[in-house]
Amino acid sequence: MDATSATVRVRFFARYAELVGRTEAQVSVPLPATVGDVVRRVRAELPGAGSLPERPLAAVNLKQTKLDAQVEDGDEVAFLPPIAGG
Amino acid sequence: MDATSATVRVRFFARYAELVGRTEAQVSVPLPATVGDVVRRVRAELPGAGSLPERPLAAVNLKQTKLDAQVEDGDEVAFLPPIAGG
Amino acid sequence: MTYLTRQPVSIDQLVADVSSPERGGTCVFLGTVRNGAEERGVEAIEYSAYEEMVEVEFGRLVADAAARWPDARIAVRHRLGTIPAGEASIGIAAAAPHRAQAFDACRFVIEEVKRRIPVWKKELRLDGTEIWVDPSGHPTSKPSHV
Amino acid sequence: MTYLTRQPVSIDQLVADVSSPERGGTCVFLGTVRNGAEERGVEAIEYSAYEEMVEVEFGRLVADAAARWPDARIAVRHRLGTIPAGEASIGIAAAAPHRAQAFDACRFVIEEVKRRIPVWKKELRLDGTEIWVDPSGHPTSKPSHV
Repeated sequence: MDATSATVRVRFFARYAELVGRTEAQVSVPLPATVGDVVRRVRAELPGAGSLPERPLAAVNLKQTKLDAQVEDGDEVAFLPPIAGG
Repeated sequence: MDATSATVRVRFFARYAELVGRTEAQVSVPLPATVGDVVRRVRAELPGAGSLPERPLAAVNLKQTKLDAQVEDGDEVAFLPPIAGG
Repeated sequence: MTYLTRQPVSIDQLVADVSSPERGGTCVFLGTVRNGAEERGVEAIEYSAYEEMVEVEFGRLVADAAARWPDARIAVRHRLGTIPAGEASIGIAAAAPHRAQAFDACRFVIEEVKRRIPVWKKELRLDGTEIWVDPSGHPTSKPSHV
Repeated sequence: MTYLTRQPVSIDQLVADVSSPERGGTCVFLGTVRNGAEERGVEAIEYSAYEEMVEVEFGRLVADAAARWPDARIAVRHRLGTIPAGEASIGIAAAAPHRAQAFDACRFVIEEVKRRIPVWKKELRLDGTEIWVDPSGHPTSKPSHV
């Protein structure tokens, strides 16, 4: 990894974790990068991740964000299925 | 008491019971009679009752009623201070 | 069912009275004796009632709520006697399949209680005075002479 | 404070967390696992969460409520794990000087939970199937393959 790329920790929950068959992964993306770039990388790279939505609900560092938000090296990017709490 | 008059049980609560110095009384009114007639009789007859309102909230036989409702012999007529429950 | 008690109001009992697996939302309201900045020294409130009428009027009120929210189940208990500041004078539980019904039915019951259940309260203050509370929530100017 | 638990939700604890003599109205909401006519055989629901995010998001949510109702105090607990039908998955208590604030704050919290707290549920049915619940309240067609 060099200064022009970011390595992010990716997390999957609930049905998405079942689809991908794992709860987390690491991916690298060239900088500057958005959450959407991470999503595309994940869907292309990880087995089973092609069945994830193209525009999932996402959080970066424990906060919901839009897909055009920037990511930095070391960020945690989470793919959130439709929220069903309460 | 004859068939042309009604004897009703009158009940006082909370501040009204304090004003009148009792929690119940009996009064007779000539028939036909309304709750308002009972109120007037009570205010005129019972010591301390003159300080009750002329148009109190009233109930007949456990149900709130207007002052022009009819009363019958044997009814229970209650003088209710402004309700403050809950 | 009796709607009046002289014991502390049990939330657990109220919730148990309305709970069932068909009803996914339960709303509880507790009204407690307040002693805040507005009250200045309320130690307790003495609650009294036209008890026979309270029982039948609560029956009518719960029936009215059942007519508006047929899938809801409602339990309510009003405490009488001397209730110290901070303790509950009334507890209401409404359970329904969906939460909006539970909230609305619970709110309806407390609003109707304030309007039609014949209960009265007298504030017992730290300075020894006793004041009847009028429905606007403010004490009457006339001190009690019990 | 931690907002998550794997134990049954204690209403008494939530109420104790928000009670005070200044706050005369307390509204509690309990969301319970439902098994009614619409559900057809839900034995339990398995709740999972993005736990670290739930904790910070609940903190933000409670702060948002405190900004809107400065005199209210709010407590909330969400249960995770396998919760049998009829038991509570979430409990919220809101106490305030006046009842309207308590009702409104409590309602606000549950509506916001549904919108922004990352929790998911899978129905465990009597027939052995397991179905993820989507936010509209209806199960997805795809059975789980855990």
